[in-house]
Amino acid sequence: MEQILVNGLYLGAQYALIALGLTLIFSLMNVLNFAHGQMYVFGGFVTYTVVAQLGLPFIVGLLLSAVVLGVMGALIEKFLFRPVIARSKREESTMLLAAGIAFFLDAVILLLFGEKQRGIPKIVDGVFNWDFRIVIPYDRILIFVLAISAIVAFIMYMQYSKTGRAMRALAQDRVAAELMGVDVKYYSMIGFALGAMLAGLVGGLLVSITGINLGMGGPASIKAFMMIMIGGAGVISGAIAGGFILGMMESVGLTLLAVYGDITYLVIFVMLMIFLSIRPQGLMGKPWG
Amino acid sequence: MNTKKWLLTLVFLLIVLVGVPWAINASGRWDFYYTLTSVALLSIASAGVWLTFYIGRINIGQGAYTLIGGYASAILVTQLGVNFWLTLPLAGLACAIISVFIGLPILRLRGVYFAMVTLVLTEVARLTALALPITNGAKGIVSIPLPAELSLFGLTIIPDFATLENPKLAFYIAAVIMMVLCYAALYRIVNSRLGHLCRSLQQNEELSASIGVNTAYLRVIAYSISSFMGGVAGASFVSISQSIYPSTFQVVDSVNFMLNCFLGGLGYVLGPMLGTLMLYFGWDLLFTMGKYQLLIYSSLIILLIVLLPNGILSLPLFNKRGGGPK
Amino acid sequence: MRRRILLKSVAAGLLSLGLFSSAAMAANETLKIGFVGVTSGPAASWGISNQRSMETRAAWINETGGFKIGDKTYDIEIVAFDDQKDPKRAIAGMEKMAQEGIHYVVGPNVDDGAAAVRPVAEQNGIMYFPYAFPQSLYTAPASNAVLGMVANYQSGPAIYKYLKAEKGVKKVAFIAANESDPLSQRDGGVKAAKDLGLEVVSDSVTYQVDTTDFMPVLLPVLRTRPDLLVLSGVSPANAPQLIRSAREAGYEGIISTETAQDAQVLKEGAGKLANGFISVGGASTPEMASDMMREFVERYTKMFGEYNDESNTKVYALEYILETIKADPAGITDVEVFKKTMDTFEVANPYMNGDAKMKYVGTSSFGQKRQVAVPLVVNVYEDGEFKTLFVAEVD
Amino acid sequence: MSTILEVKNLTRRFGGLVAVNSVNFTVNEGEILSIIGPNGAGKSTLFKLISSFLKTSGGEVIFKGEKISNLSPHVVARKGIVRTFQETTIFRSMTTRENIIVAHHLRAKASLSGYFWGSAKARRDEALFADSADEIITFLGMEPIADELASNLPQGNLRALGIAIGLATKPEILLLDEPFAGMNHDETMHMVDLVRNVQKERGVTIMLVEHDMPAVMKISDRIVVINFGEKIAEGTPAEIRNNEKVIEAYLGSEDDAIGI
Repeated sequence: MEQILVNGLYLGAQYALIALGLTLIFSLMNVLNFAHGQMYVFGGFVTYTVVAQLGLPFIVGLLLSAVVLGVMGALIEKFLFRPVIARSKREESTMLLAAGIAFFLDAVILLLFGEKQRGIPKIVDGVFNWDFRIVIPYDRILIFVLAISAIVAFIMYMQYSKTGRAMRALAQDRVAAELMGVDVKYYSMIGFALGAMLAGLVGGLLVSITGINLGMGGPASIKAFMMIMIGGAGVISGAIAGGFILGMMESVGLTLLAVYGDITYLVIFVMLMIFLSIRPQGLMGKPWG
Repeated sequence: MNTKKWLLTLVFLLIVLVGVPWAINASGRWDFYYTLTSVALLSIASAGVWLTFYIGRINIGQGAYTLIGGYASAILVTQLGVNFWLTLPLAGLACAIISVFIGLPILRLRGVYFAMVTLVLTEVARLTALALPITNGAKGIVSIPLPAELSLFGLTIIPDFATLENPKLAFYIAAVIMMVLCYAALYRIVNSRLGHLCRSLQQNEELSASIGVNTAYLRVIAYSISSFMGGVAGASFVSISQSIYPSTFQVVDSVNFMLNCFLGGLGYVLGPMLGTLMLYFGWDLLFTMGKYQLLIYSSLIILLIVLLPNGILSLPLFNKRGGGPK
Repeated sequence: MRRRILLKSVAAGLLSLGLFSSAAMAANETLKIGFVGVTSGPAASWGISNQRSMETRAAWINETGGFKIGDKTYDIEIVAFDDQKDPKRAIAGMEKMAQEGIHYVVGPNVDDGAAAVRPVAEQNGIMYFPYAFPQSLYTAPASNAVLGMVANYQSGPAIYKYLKAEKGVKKVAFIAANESDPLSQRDGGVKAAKDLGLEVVSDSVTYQVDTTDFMPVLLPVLRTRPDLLVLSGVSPANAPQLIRSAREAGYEGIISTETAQDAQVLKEGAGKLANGFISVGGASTPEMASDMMREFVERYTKMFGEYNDESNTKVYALEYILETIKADPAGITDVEVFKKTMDTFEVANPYMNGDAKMKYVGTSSFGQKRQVAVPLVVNVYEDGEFKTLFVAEVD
Repeated sequence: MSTILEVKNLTRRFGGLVAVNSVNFTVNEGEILSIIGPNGAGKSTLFKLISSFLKTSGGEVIFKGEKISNLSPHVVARKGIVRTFQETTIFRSMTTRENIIVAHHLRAKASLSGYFWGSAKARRDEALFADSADEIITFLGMEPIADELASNLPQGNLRALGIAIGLATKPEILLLDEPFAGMNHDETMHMVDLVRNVQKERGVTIMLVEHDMPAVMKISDRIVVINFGEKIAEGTPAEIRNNEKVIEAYLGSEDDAIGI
């Protein structure tokens, strides 16, 4: 049982970090970023290149992933999303743009980094083993701690910095924020960059544990969508909760339902659909986003 | 419809039923038959997605219904020996009925919430197909016979495809006819009072209810029509590939159906048809680009959406006569 | 509806563009061989290693003056189509091949695609070499598909038998992704293990291919304390993660799979933890590789930057196609001749040391010769490279 | 004059908060009844309860002797109680005429499939709706904007369009939610005339929620005053003007932009 909880927590931390970036972008611009998973994969490959190919320390790779993705996010917002949002009649049109960007990143990743699964050497060797009740490798503990610190840092930033406050105002009510003198364009761009940066950071963190390959992007986006749906779209606490809940659901579900074999995920997904039908706004969301 | 529209429809029919086969014959590009058949069938499924857009719902779950339709037809043909042509409406009907049960709870959701639930729905359909015995699980259903003869009172209406010299052409003709019927129905829906009602849902559900529209009922109706189209398209595909697997239609397909609608234009009945043609045919034509295929393809999509965020049909070229969306 | 007319003229324009864009200039005549498979998305690795080994070999042949069939010499051109692992696209790809006048195609890489292209291939007289295992593809009345590798229901029993005899394995557990190919392979593996009298302690656990943490997936399996953990149909992307998680969770038994893997990927993804991992490979282990195989690896590496060990099994299909046509040049356009040649075809295997032969097999599995005889080389991973564990033949 | 609508002990709680607390009053056929009260008094909630957009926590609404509370909104509309909205809610991407035509839904005789196939009934419906829409457009003087997209209309026209949509349903009771909000004096007076016309010439009973006191005093036959979810007064405009409780309620509230 302890093992299941530990697994759930570890999974939850990485999920929550992915969901945070997605929900930030959604809350600021009402854009469902289909390319989020690809950004995460891109971040992973940046860290891989820095660490495995250039032989630099892990932390350098991690920072570089964050920076590269941050810049990429800012550019994507400024040159692609902004003009489209300004001119489209229905805001869902951004979904096509996001999907196009996802395809594009897939192609770029394939050409730049190749088709193979990649990974970097273990950062820390060894396994923590408490009498076989809890077995967890040290590197996972490290990644878990890093992920939690990133989440805490993000919350602090949103709560106490000027930029963070402006972005929260923007997320609450775009029009009101504009009237209050918040530079909507500027903070949308910063927000998108921050969201992309988080995606890059997760990619960098996870490349040391699970490795990375070009196919992980699409499914990662879909999983992240599910998390923010569980928690409530556009709500930061919701994304964190959603991440941990999905992590726990998988951990517990996989253990309990293992005997039923092939239907484990079917059950998880059906439960999710039923949950959302009963509580459409998720755990903490505002109704109708 | 006025005379001019009838005439244009006639011209369109002549082009797709006579002109295209002639052009293919003349150029020798026989492979385009399959490509165009696919476009026709996929645009039927996309038309369904478009209809759900029309009532204000983003539907990323059409892949589930194409899969269900495909399996329904495959099971009826292989296990009960039903004529394929009869399984087409039956597959559509099966999807429509299932969609009522799924739609009743989930159609209460809006915006991205509905979109996400439908996205999960596609995966649920795939996993269900993997788990059920009747779908033959992971091994799929293979060696499905070609469409058999359909006759009424001894009169052959559709010949047995297995005896045809060129089943490609036959599939093409069948697909195009289905597509035309589907879009005729869609056109009729949009340009009758039904279309007004759907648009009233899209624009303001509360007001719609307060003027007495049974919004829940109308939503379910629209959704089941949409699913019917998905089912028919899925069943037709299976008759071409003569096999179906849980992965025959997946999340990617659901997303593509949605993208087809966006690309063509959400405000135009023919939007999904044009979108499907561009996206599917585009990929096919770019096949000579080798490893840069996906790069060029995605760049073109991005370029298109940045230049024409309201779809290709929003080009002034297509709207000379003014009059807004038709 | 005027827009349709415009549309058609645009389409017609594009059409004519497509017509003129594929002209190759060469002194020799060109023989086109097709490839339809997945070279983008999650499973890209399968198709890309496939396509690249074909391209490497083709470039090599062309560089050395071409391939002689009958009294003519041909340059080999590989025409590749990315089906995105979508059976609908695979059909389109096969149509493209027919359009290009191609009669021999390698691929598709997965079950659903291979089943979907069958009608097109048969209508257009195309022989195709899928990497998919469903027996219905190769058993009469189907006759145009040739299995391009060793099937899991052939390699599985061999591996289990070996491990049972040599390592005293008694209890086996299976784990598979919840997709068609892996699940079918799992079912085949379970049957084979039971036939051998092994105890199957777990065969119901599945995972999503996008899983990022395999700990929760593996725990229920490991709790059954198997001596052998079989990763059925595991993709190269998932294999290192599964191995690593299993080892870190304290599992000490043997881990094996019946699919081909890449040593570099295992090294990066699991490091030392992958030592002892058993997989099926081709003929590039140092003990077996001929000079030609070594040169192939060298050329591949030079052309694409990095070799992929998955190509060890994928180098064969093109070689088989060309050699079989050579045996009866009429086969170049007539697949019926090709099929007849297959029954008696036999030449030396250039990629392996010793007296291994290239010939068609499969009579016992399919009732007809519809499989290439590649050596069943079972490898074990040891510190960054594969070592040959044993070699078997499939009949 | 007979009673057309009766509100009995109507109550609605949101969590611990009681938004409407055991409110009783009746509406007579053909009158204009205004509901007033300080901000947050529960007026809009009351409207939503009557039109069934909210479920009640207690009490009931009786229309012509039949209980209608807690039915679906469209069923209530079908019975003849139609609500326009506080926000200027209309179908934004339709023209004025299309808005009005759609709103005829309650009078549709043909079935959905009838509309699809263009049955005789459907064609009769469509012709009828078009005529009726023209009539309403003339009645409200909206000819110049008949074919304008609603999203391009100025505020004042949108309110009129809201009423036009209401009229198209041929309601017995029309609930108007703040019909004068955000209008200047001239516009308000024009609107008052318009609403009066609707009542007189079409015989529609009208209930309205409004802040603009001069307009309310001018237009209403009777007034119900709500404060903190409870009814504190009921009577003719003259009676309300002199009611101690009412004056107290309004003076005690922050929002004193009232014209008593």
